[in-house]
Amino acid sequence: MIATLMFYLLGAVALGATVMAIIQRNPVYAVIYLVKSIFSLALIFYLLGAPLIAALQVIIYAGAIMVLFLFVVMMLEVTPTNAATRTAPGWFHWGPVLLLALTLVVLTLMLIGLDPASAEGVPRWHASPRDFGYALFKEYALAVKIISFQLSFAAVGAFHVGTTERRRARQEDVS
Amino acid sequence: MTLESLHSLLPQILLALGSTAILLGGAWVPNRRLWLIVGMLVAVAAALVATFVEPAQIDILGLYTASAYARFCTVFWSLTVAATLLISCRYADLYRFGGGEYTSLMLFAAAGMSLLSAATSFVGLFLGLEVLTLALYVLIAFRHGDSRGAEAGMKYLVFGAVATAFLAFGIALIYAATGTFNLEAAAAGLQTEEGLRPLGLAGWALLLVAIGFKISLVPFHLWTPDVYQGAPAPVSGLLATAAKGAVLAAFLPLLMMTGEGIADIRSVLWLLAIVTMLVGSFAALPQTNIKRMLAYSSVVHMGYLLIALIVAGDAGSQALLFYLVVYTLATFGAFGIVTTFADENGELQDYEDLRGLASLYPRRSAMLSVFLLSLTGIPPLAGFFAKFGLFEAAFRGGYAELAVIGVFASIISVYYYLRPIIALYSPESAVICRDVAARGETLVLVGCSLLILALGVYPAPLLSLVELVIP
Amino acid sequence: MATDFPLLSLLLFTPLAGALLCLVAGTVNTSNVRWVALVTAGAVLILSLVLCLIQTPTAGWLLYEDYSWIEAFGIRYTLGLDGLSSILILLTAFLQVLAVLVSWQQKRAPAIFFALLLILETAAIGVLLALDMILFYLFWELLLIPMFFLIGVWGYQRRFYAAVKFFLFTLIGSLCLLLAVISLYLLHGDQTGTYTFALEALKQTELSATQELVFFLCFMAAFVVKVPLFPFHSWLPDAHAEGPAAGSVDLAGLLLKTGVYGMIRFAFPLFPDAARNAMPILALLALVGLFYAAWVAFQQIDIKRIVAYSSISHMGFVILGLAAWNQTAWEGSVLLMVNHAVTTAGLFAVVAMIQQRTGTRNLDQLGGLWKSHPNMSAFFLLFCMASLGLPGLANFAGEILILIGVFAVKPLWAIVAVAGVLFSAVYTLRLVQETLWGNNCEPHDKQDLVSREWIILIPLAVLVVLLGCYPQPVLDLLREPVSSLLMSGGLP
Amino acid sequence: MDILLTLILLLPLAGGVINACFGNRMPRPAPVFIASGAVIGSFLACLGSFTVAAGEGYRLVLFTWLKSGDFQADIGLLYDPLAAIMALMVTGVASLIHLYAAGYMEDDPDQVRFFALLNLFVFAMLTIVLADNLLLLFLGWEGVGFCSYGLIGFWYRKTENADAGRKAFIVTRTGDLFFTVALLWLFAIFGTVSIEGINAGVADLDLTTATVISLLLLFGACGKSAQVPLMSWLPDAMAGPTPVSALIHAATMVTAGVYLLCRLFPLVSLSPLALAVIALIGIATAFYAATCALAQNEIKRVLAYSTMSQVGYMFLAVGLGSVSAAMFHLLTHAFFKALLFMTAGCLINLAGHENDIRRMGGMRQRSPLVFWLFIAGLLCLAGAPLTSGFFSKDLILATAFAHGDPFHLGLYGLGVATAALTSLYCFRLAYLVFAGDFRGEELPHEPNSLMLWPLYPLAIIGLGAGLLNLPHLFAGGSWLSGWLDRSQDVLHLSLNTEYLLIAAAVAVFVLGWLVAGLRYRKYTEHQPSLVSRFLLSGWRVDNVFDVLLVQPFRNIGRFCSQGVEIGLIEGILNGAARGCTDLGSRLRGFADGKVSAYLQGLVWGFVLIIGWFLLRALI
Amino acid sequence: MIVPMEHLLILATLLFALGLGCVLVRRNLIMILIGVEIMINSVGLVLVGASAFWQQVDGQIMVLILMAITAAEVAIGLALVVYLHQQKKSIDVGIFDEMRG
Repeated sequence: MIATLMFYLLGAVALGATVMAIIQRNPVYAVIYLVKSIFSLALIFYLLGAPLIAALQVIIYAGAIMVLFLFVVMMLEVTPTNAATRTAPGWFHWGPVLLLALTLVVLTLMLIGLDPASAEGVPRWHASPRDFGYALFKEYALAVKIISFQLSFAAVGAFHVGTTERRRARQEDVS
Repeated sequence: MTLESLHSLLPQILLALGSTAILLGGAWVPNRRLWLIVGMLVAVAAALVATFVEPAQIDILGLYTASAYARFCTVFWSLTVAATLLISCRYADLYRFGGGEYTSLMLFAAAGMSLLSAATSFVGLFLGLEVLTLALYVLIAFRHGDSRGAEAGMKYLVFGAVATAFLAFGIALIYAATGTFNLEAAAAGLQTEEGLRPLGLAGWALLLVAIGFKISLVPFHLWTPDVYQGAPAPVSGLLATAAKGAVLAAFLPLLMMTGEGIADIRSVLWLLAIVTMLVGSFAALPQTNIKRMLAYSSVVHMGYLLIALIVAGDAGSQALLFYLVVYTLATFGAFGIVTTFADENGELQDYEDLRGLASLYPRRSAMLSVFLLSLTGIPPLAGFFAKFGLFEAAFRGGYAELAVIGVFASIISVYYYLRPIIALYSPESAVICRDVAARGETLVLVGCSLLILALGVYPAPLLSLVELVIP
Repeated sequence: MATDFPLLSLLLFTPLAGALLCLVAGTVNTSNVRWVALVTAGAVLILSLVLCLIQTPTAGWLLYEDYSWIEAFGIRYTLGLDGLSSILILLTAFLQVLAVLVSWQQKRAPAIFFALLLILETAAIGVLLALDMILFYLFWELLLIPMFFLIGVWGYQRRFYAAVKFFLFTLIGSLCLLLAVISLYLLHGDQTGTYTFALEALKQTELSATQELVFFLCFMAAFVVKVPLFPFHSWLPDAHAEGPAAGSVDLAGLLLKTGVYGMIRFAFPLFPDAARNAMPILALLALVGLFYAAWVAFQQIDIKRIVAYSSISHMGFVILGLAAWNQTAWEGSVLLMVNHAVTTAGLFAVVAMIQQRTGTRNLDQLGGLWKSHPNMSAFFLLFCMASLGLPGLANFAGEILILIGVFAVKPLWAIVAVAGVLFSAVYTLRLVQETLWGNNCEPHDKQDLVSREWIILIPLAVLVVLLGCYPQPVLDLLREPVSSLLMSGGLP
Repeated sequence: MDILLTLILLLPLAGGVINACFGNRMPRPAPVFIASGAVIGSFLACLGSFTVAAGEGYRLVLFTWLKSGDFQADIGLLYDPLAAIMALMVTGVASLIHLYAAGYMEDDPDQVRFFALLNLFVFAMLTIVLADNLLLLFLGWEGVGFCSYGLIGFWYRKTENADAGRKAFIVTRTGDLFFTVALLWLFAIFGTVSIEGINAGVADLDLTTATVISLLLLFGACGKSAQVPLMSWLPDAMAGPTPVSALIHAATMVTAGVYLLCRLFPLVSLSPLALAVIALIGIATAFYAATCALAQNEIKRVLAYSTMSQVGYMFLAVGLGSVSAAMFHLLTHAFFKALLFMTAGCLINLAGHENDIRRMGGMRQRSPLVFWLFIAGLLCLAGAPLTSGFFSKDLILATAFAHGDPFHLGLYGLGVATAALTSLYCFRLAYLVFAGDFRGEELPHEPNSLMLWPLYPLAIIGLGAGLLNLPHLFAGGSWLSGWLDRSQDVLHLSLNTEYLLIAAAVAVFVLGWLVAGLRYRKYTEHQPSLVSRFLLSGWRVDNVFDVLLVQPFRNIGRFCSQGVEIGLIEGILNGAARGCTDLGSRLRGFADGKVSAYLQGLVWGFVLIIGWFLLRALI
Repeated sequence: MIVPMEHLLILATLLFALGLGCVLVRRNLIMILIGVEIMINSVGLVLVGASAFWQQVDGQIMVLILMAITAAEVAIGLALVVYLHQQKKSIDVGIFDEMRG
């Protein structure tokens, strides 16, 4: 029952955070809101019997992808520069953030105290890391290989696209 | 993951490893020509392997298949990529492409395409498609400092990302509805009259949006002309041919099935085919840029191919594969001609720039005419038998209305295909001195046009080959 | 005559080989190309002449070839030659020699130009020989490409418009044909189990009345546009006016004929009942076209357009003959077709010469050419007179046979058509009047005919007179084929 | 004999073709020799074979021209008495005219073309005469039309001449339409176009058909013979050189219509109604043309109208059922009218190439010889007693009178009135040309001897041709009627009646002379009255035709080319094309380069698919 | 299952729609990419839910694959953003309309 309640709460948090992310003019805020949404989704994953995915969600999405976004946003300085947004944000801005953050923290703490195996209403089935790893490297080994290629080529592509003219010219001189 | 499965995936592995090797080699030896040629050889080798090495097992880990059909696709996409590499030699020199990167991305795309059309599961499909798309993101914007290329890359990226999201959501919904990623099982699961069926259908709708984007069906086609125009001509050629063909080929086995679920999908495809053929034809009419025109033309041809896809069965798939090959030859050739006309000032795209080129370059102009007329479907070029087979299949399958609309679209197509031809052959010449075509380019183009002519006169070999491989 | 030697294929592919040779020769020396073309065209002429001469007027195929081609679709390579096709092939070959000669001075890309002319010849011969529907369709469409380029590349100011119009019109018709052929093929296959495109087999297909009508209309769509019958003629004046001289000669001499040939060889025998029912409509259109084209021709000021409209008018006559559906009228129709081809070819040839000398085709700027170019003008007058149906010259023989045949069936049609003859006199005489007579033109080139032009015009003139005074050899050749075609269509 | 017969046709044809093809390459007099030689040769051949024609005649088939199904038309000759006498006349007159033309056209640079056409004309005319079937006859029929076209517009540098030629061609062709329809109909009925075959089979023909066919033939004949209502081309045709007027528009071609009707007389005579119409048209034309001739100012136009009028008499004769009368008048008329025209040519030369009789006068002083020749012709035309014209015209009028019923008596009355008018305009012409002093300014241009001496035989024959069919009253044996095997045409009237008729004829002749003498002996310049302007313009027939036919034709033509062709057909095509491109541009507008718009397209597509699924689920 | 599948799907669909809305409405290229991330997150939710529903591990593996692919895509995408920004000094997609028609 608690888990079910938590699901709806977390869903509401995720939706709220997402809405906030979307309506932000400043991408930095948007990214932060999105991280919040990702956290709540990770919790839902956990509730649905996917602890590993929940962890990876936090690590990869929040930890890698969103940071990358933040990095680019900062680098390009695309934050709006008009006076209205530069002034210190008031309660109107901070309120939702805090509220959502607070809810998340509470829910996380609750989850930590909850044993999924024994809690009422939580399914007995959940993917243990062993099952997961077994399937991943046995059945889906090929997919893993392909993904590895994919990631390396993404790196190459990003490198190629991001190379500046100056560096390219230097390369040309060499060839 | 066993040795057998690796053995069965030898062509793809060859492509992927070759691509990696060239990437690494390219960093050390910055010789552009060398790597392009090596890349081409790798692609050809993959094609040869796919042709002659019998796979140890047909089903590969439930993700891919090594059936005759899949191997045929592998051969064909590999050869297309090989031709693209060959035709890019001069072009890459002209715009100082990084030889290693370009080649490796091309080969990687080839691997993606071959995986895509060999997929038997949504996971495999998704992976193949993403491999292909990722390579294309970079390839489209490959020309540095070219604002159009960048814009094209951006448009493709945004669309591609959204389409990926749609695809993934669709796959997820179908999985939710059927509990399997296996293509056939998923489609079969749809047929049962369950509460989850609407879910599956919604998934298919999302999936179709993604496919519609990939093969640019109306109304998901809007990116096509912009991207083709901005991308380097050889890449546009690849985009218009193999990249689309691979997606279509991946869905052919699915459509071969019968049943209510598939019937629903068929009916959507029916609608999309009609809209695509008509809108594409009309939108192509006012174009004055050959790459944009070819883009719309590819839209229309995808509409034609949908007819074959809908008909499915033996007749439909035979027609589809034949059409695909012929269409690929002609469209690739046309983009190839555009490639050969590129110089330091950029590519020749506007009809105004094409004016009177025939007097300077009679052979290339003649070949472009052959390609465009084949696309129109005029005998004795291969395009005629392709369309003939298509319409015949449509009639056989009871889709006469599609055939009639197809005929209508090809009548309209006459106008936009003939315009560049007439521009080429107009007496007053645009006073631009273009480079002579490189040997590689000539080889590919002559090969394409000879094949088109030969298949136009005697299509029997290809027809029997296609008959052999259809799933 | 049963020989194993593929004589028909030889006939068919000689021009194609010549075309390739032209392209090859063109890379070496462009001035040799025309000789290659001439020799090829001449060889085809001789070959077709021999084919005409060796045959006795009997029923059935004189020569027949049949090979497997595309098994997957049941398409075969079937050729057959009878009197009807041999006459038209001879005509084609003859006109093609003239077309080469007419464009002797071609400066722009002569290699391609002559190659296209020869490809056109192959296509035309193919259309006249093919007995497999798809083979026929193949050649039928192949006619378009060379013609399109001849108009679109070597034409005058509005050539793109004209070429595309030509292409679109004919393509729309042909695609209807293709659709009908495919569905007929499937229908026949479903009925008998053998999927084939062979004409003789398809004739056996059982069709309901509606099916037959739809198929017939689709077939006719292709043929009627090519003929062209009013109101589907709009492409012809433009194509003629904007096309080069050789293009016009071929258009009038080859292309228009294929339409009528298609009707009598394919459309009528395949769907006899529908055809018979449609005859009054066909006749009505033919008659309207006959007058309408004459009226429009009367208002034109471009010589080529006048001749083009006169073609429409005459082809209306031909169609009227077909609509009568009897031996005399059909023989007359084919004869008129041949005669019209010769006459119109002559007219276009002279018009080209006039344009070359005066730099204009505008009637307002022409006049009094007899003074400066009496010989050329004499030929022009001769062809004009033949065109207006002066007895003793070519067109009359065909027209009178048609009239006789038609009168036997529907006297009213014949009477109305007779009036059309007067109309043709009106515009033709206006044409003659404003080019040859009067006094208001100063051509910049005073040279009367040069020897090449003599060579072009003399055979035409001789033929015009010969076909007018002694058309019997042609009629003899036509008798059996026409009567067997009529039989298969069911004589009334 | 076959060879001789063939030569009759072949010689002029060969002469024409040789001149047409090689004439310009030969030295100067050669074409003239060839042309004249050919015609004279043909004449001799006619003479030589004349006897063969007696009785049933002689048939000769050279080769089959057209054979298809049941239809067959040969190149075949039917040399019967009618044809023989006609051929003899044609070749004879043509020979003389060729000789005359040799002089007349001596200095013309385009001589060769002239003689080629003239020879071809003779060939075509002989084809009409000799053809054994209607189709071949039609060949000649159209052939003379073409040659006449070429010869009227011979001096093509003047547009009016060419226009006149065109008008002649088109108007006669209008008549030919009816002829063609008659031909088709006859074939449909009889299964043959052979003249003998048709004439042999007419007995079974029902009356209505016979009437309609006869009327069709009549209209065909009207066109060629310039009868009402297709007559307006003949006066304009005088634009051609004078020998042409003499040969084509006086002696031969215009009489072809009469000849045709005579040739098919068994058919025509079946229907009384048709005969009556023929007679009516004949007399109407005769009267109409005579009135017009009264007011003409150009010498050749006067003669042209007189020709029309005389041919009208011939039609009247056919309408009365008397072939021999028609042929008799045809022959005599051919001689004296040829004479008149050729002399007129001399006069024009003498007047310094002046056509207008108001600017002539006193020509007698310039050349008495020409004066006498011209008067000889005029006397024949006016029907002076004992001249050939007197006999032939009298025969026609007497035949009319002999019928006795009121209709025919009316015809007779009109005929006599016309004769009076004929006499009047003849002498008006004579007085205006010869009396008084020369009113023009130009110096005379002497005709050379070659132009003069063919006139003598013509004058003699013209005056004496009455002997051919001299009625028994004058101790003649009506040879022509006998030769044509038309004994029923010989009149057997009481002597009193005959004298009365002759007296009437003489009276009107004298009356005409007197009036003319009173009115025109002294030339006075005066404004033409309204009536004379009306007559001068030929009763304004040209205007009527212009309003009734030419303008509507042009207007329909304009409607077709501007309205239908450009407006409707092109309009529809262009509209469709524009519709397509507009649609294309609109669709193109969706691709406005903005990614967000593209994405919206994607979403709409998604909505479409979902909607489609829902639709299918609901239905 | 802790909740009915339907509720889970509704949540996912709402998230997906929000992401799509973001993609459609925002003109900032980065925001568009963020929108795509939202959409992909919702996909993860469905997959995990379905995985639980069918009691299979495949769905979760698919989520992992999805993450990796997304990471790759984002890497390229952001590189392209940087590249575009270098060229036009802006990442507003509205100004990239050089090619149209």
